Amino acid sequence: MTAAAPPAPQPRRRLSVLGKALRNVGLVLGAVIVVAMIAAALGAPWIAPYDPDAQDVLLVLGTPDSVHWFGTDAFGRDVLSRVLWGARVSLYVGFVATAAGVVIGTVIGVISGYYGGIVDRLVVAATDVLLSFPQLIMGLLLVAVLGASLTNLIIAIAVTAVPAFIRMARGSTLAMRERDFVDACRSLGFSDFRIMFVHVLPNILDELVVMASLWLASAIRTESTLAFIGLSVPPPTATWGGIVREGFDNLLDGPWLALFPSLAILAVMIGLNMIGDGLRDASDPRAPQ
Amino acid sequence: MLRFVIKRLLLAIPTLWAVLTTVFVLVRVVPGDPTIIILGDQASEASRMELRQRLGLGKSILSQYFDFMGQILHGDLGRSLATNRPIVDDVLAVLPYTIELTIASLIVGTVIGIPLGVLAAERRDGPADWFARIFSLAGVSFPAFVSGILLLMVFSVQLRWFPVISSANAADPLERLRALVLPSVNLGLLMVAYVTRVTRSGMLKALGEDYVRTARSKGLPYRIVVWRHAFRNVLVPIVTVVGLYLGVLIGNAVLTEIVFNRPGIGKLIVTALNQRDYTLLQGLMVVSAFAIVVANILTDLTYGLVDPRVKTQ
Amino acid sequence: MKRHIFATAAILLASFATARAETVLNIGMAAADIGQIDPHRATTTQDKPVVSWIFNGLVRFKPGSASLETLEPDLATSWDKSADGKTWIFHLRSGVKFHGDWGEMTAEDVVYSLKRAADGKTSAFAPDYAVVESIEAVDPVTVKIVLKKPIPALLGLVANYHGGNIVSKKAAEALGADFRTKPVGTGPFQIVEYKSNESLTLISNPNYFRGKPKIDKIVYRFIPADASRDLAFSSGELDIVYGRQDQRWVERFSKEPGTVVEVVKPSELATLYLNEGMKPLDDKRVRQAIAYAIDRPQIAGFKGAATAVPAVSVVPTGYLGTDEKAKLFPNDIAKAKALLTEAGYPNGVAIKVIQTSLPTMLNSMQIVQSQLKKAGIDLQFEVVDHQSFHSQIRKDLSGAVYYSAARFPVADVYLRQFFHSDSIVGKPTAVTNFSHCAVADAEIDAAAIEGDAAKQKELWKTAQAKIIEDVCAVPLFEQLQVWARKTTVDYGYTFEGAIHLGPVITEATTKK
Amino acid sequence: MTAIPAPAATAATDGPPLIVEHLTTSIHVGSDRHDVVRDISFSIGPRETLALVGESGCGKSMTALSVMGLLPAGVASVTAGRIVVDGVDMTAAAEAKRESMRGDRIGMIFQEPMTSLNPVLPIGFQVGEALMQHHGLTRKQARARACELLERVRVPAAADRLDAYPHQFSGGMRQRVMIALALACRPRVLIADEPTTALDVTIQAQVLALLADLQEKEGLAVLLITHNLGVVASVADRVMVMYGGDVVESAPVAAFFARPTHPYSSALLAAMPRIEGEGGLQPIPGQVPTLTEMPVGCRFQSRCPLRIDRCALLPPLAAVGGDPDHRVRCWVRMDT
Repeated sequence: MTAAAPPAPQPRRRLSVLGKALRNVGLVLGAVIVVAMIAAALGAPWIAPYDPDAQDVLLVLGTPDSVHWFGTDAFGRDVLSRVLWGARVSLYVGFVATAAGVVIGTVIGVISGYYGGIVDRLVVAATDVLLSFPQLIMGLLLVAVLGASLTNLIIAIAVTAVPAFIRMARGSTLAMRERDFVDACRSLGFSDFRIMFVHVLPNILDELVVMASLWLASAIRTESTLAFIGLSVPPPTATWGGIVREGFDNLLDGPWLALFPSLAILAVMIGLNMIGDGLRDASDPRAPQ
Repeated sequence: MLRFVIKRLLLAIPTLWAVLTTVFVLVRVVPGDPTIIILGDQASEASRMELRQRLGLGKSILSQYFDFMGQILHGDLGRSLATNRPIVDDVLAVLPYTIELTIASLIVGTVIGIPLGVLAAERRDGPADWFARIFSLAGVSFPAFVSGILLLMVFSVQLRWFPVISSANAADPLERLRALVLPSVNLGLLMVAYVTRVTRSGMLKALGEDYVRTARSKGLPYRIVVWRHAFRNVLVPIVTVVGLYLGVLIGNAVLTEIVFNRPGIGKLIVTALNQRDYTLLQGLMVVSAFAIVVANILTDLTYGLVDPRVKTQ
Repeated sequence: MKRHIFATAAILLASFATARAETVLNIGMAAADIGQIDPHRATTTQDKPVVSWIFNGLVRFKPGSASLETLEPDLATSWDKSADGKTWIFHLRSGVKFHGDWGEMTAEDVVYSLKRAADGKTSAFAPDYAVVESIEAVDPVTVKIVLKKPIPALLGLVANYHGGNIVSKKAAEALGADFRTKPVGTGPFQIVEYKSNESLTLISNPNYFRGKPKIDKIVYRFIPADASRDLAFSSGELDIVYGRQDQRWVERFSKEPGTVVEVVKPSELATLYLNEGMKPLDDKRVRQAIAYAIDRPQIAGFKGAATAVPAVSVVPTGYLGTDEKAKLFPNDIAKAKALLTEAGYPNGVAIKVIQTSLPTMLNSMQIVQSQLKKAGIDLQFEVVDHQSFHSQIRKDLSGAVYYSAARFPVADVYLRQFFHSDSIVGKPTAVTNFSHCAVADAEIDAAAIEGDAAKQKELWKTAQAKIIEDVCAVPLFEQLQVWARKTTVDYGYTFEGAIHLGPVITEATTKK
Repeated sequence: MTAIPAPAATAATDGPPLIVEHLTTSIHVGSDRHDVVRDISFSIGPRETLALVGESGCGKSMTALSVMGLLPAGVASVTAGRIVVDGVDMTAAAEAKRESMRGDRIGMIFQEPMTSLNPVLPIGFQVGEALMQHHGLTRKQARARACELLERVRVPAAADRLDAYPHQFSGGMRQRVMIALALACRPRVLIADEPTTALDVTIQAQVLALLADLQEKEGLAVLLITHNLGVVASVADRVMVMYGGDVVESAPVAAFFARPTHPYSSALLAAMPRIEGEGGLQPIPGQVPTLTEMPVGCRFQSRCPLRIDRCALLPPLAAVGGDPDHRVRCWVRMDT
């Protein structure tokens, strides 16, 4: 990796990355977890044993048993069903907000790092401003201004993610720009666009994936945090963050309420991190087989 | 070095200005005003209107903005709309709590995160690696208010080791330290995942470096090779993460502050926002943005300490 | 290093020694911060108990009660009323000292305080005093109040509640805006320190006219997170705690050893106000459908029988003038659906509701949402933070408003603020009439000046019936106040009611 | 000035400082085992230099790491044979014992002076570190000794540069520092893995001269690993050519250059640029097979112009030309 990688052998390298990836146990396991979660989310209408919004005054805060595996909440609603339905919203929020943050942040970061000059300085200044806000406070303010809805929540979380990705992508691009192969690409007459997104981007992709996985969990967590100190998706829509938040009110009477959605977040997090690590390992030529 | 610090502070002025302006605009776009807080919910519309005028909220946004900026330029953060107390007093009252919590959490985060990361790297793909990685993720997966209550239930109510109310005996230094333990663990856990992760990948890289082989060829015990030779080279990315986290912690401390009943900038910001105490909110944002700028400068200075290749003038 | 240890040990010993000498009462409150402790502005739950420790009125609610019938002498030792009921003379206790160096309480302070309470610029309760013609000091220990018309509950206006609290004229004038956080009264406790978002510390008033309190210090802590407040109480760091208005909370703490849970009046009435100015709620049949769709006992069931009861009328139970047997709509989904169909909405209606994110209110509204859904009425929440909620419902932006309140225990106040057309949101005189309700103006106004108690009651009853029939609002349930204390704490009275929404800490209160 | 450690010459044994017998080193992939070094034996006496030659991937670096005991844990290990350093059987010794030998009795210098020094530690410390470890010197003593060592490897103004960091040195200077570091404890054996490959030609000569000088003074046994036959010709006493983990030819240096016998050796020499260079370069056709594709028998057979059927059986390392010191592993070329 210390030697300059010429542009030509790129496709071959990526092929071998795929090959290695398939042999990586962690990566496969991670993918299984995440796919299972997504499947559960998509299949919620069929899998969920009860209507997630159906209240029952006789079942308030029921302990987990064979009928309600995850117990019931303060309104007598089935927690398992709510966690399943909540996966739809939470994973959606998590994925879309993170994806938006990653895409916007990376594009701006790569362009800024690649061209430098006035564009770069403006981007750096704007990033500094955004990063000078405590992240949570920024989210809180944005949701308060925009109103509490799914879309606005995604916007608020994405906005907090963008500067971090700008900084990372810009830093990596700056480092890549110094490498010989970018010069080589230029001398071959490749367009800037092609160099940036076909040659530079793949080289920072593994780092991006790992960071994105951490951000995704943080996005889901932010949703519950915002619900705790401010606003979130309006009820009765079930979200993991919302269930955790409601669980907090009843933590001493029914700890399972907060526990199960938290474990769901943990599972997604573990899955994504395994994928991230796996991809990184697979693209790391030094990694032992 | 002093010149470097001064230069950085001057460079931060436009950033602070932009932060302030953004806050100023955002809080005035949010519906609601402080009159309900001040007058109560039985007040008539007329008396609320009258109060709005008196607080200067009836003026045009632009003139409010210039008033505010003028005040800031004179180094005056103004008075709280809700309590009429000087904002500087409120800030100074909570700042020590915020600083001590931030530092303690950084210590917890690194003291847990770094050994976990090193262990994970040494035992790559072994059970220890898996444990370290999953354990570190638990910290980011559980919202701070849930983990905080769990800590309180076990260590404060069952074991009675630490107080539930952090700020109860603030005058006594030992008690204060005791009260700091759980909150800093709770907040520090948030950082563990990132520190572990950066340490692990840094160590994996470092352990494969030629200089580690050189160190081993000298016949140094493995511990020394790992900590003196490999780990020293991972300090730069760790410092980066820790520096970035200084800012994150200031904002995210609010949940910990609420659950553990600690005063702090984060909690004050949320209250100010909830009460629409515009002046207090603006003042606090100045303080927290400034704190982040200082944190960044500290980070850069630390680079110079941990890596001889970085020059700080 | 060694010297450090000694120094620390010395500090520890010193603090231990002082801790033993002092009786400190730690009270935990469910709020992020104090609202206002200026007694003429204090309206939130967290403010009122504190005000009751700092201030006195001319008369006072007997500690531990919430009923007007228990009013007893406080700063006034006796009073006379003229035959027409318009002129009242109060004879003041002499030698009563304000906190600190603010001197002796005189008739001048009483006049200043009541005028301050009657002024909209300085008071949240000015409308209550609209009936007052004049207040004057006859001599330093005598105050004369002349009314425009006789009212049955004048003593309530000079009680240690809301506007009736007596402040130091000198202090209020000298401190100006700072009086908000450093109020000066004559009560058993005085404020020494306020830490925003954290605590309020009060120490005993050694010159208190009923005797020096047995409690030396009160630390009133703001602990908004329910779970951490509960844990602080369980761990013994709090002596008294504001309880969750929740069945399970009461049950859990009742079982905890060394703990007494007290569920007390007054109750706050939770009501769903329906905005008659907005489609489709302008159609009375739709409003009736909503009333039929609501299952009051079920809501109270969710909240738990220990702390909540179904509402009886649009005015809370136990107030002077409440119709305890008002004819409310029964739960009848079929009828609700039929009414909707009749109104031209066979497929149901959707109503935009601005809703606060405050968990207790949001939770109650979720039950309502779920009940109405069964009748095809879709409450679409637009959840906003609490201040936005207050602002937007006062701008007439919400189709239905969930609001929970306790007021001065006379029907007039509740009826006037929530159902009189003067109070309709948007008007300069607006208070909290979110419904645009105007059907009972005549009765409310007539009752206010009616001298005959029986006739007055009848007028209030008619007003309530009209409001219910027009479905300006659907009363839901009444929520009692819940407090818990360690058995080591003895209030010095039986805690059955709390007009101040919390326990009054008096000179007789003790802690073992 | 400081306590200079006992010179290696007083060591316990009089035999060759380094003896390797039937060394086999394998890489483990899952349950599979692939030999990357197969049954090689040699010994090096004091002041003797043995050059291991071959293309990258031939096993020469693996041999060096095996001798040092620095094979990547869990990936590769010595599976057969014996390594004796200064009378101590390294393969039988516990890790602690091996650790105490490394850097003390046996030192190593690496190919990349740019990356082989720790960028965040001062030079003086890195050079003296082994002395603190093995001889219990204090930091101050080690520093003084490091200064002497740096002077010895002719780092100019050594005393002033003890606190400098590697990035403040040029490549040649760094390699001198590496030599000082490896020789700090006066070892009896030095392994030099491509010590000059990364350096400019003029610097190369200087460094080789320095090494030769130190070898003479210290009585070092040197195992030189290189693919540069020019270097071999100038400094080595004996040559071993490796291919695919096997030694294919072993000879005194003069004999080797006079009569390269194994077809692979001939090819290597043909591929070497010469000053007179009229013949042009003859690249070796084909590529070294990967571990999993190694042919049974002679491993060079897939690229060998002389391949015969018998090559499917592994030839022994047998004498050639009647010279017992010149041996070759080839059915075609060996004496019959």
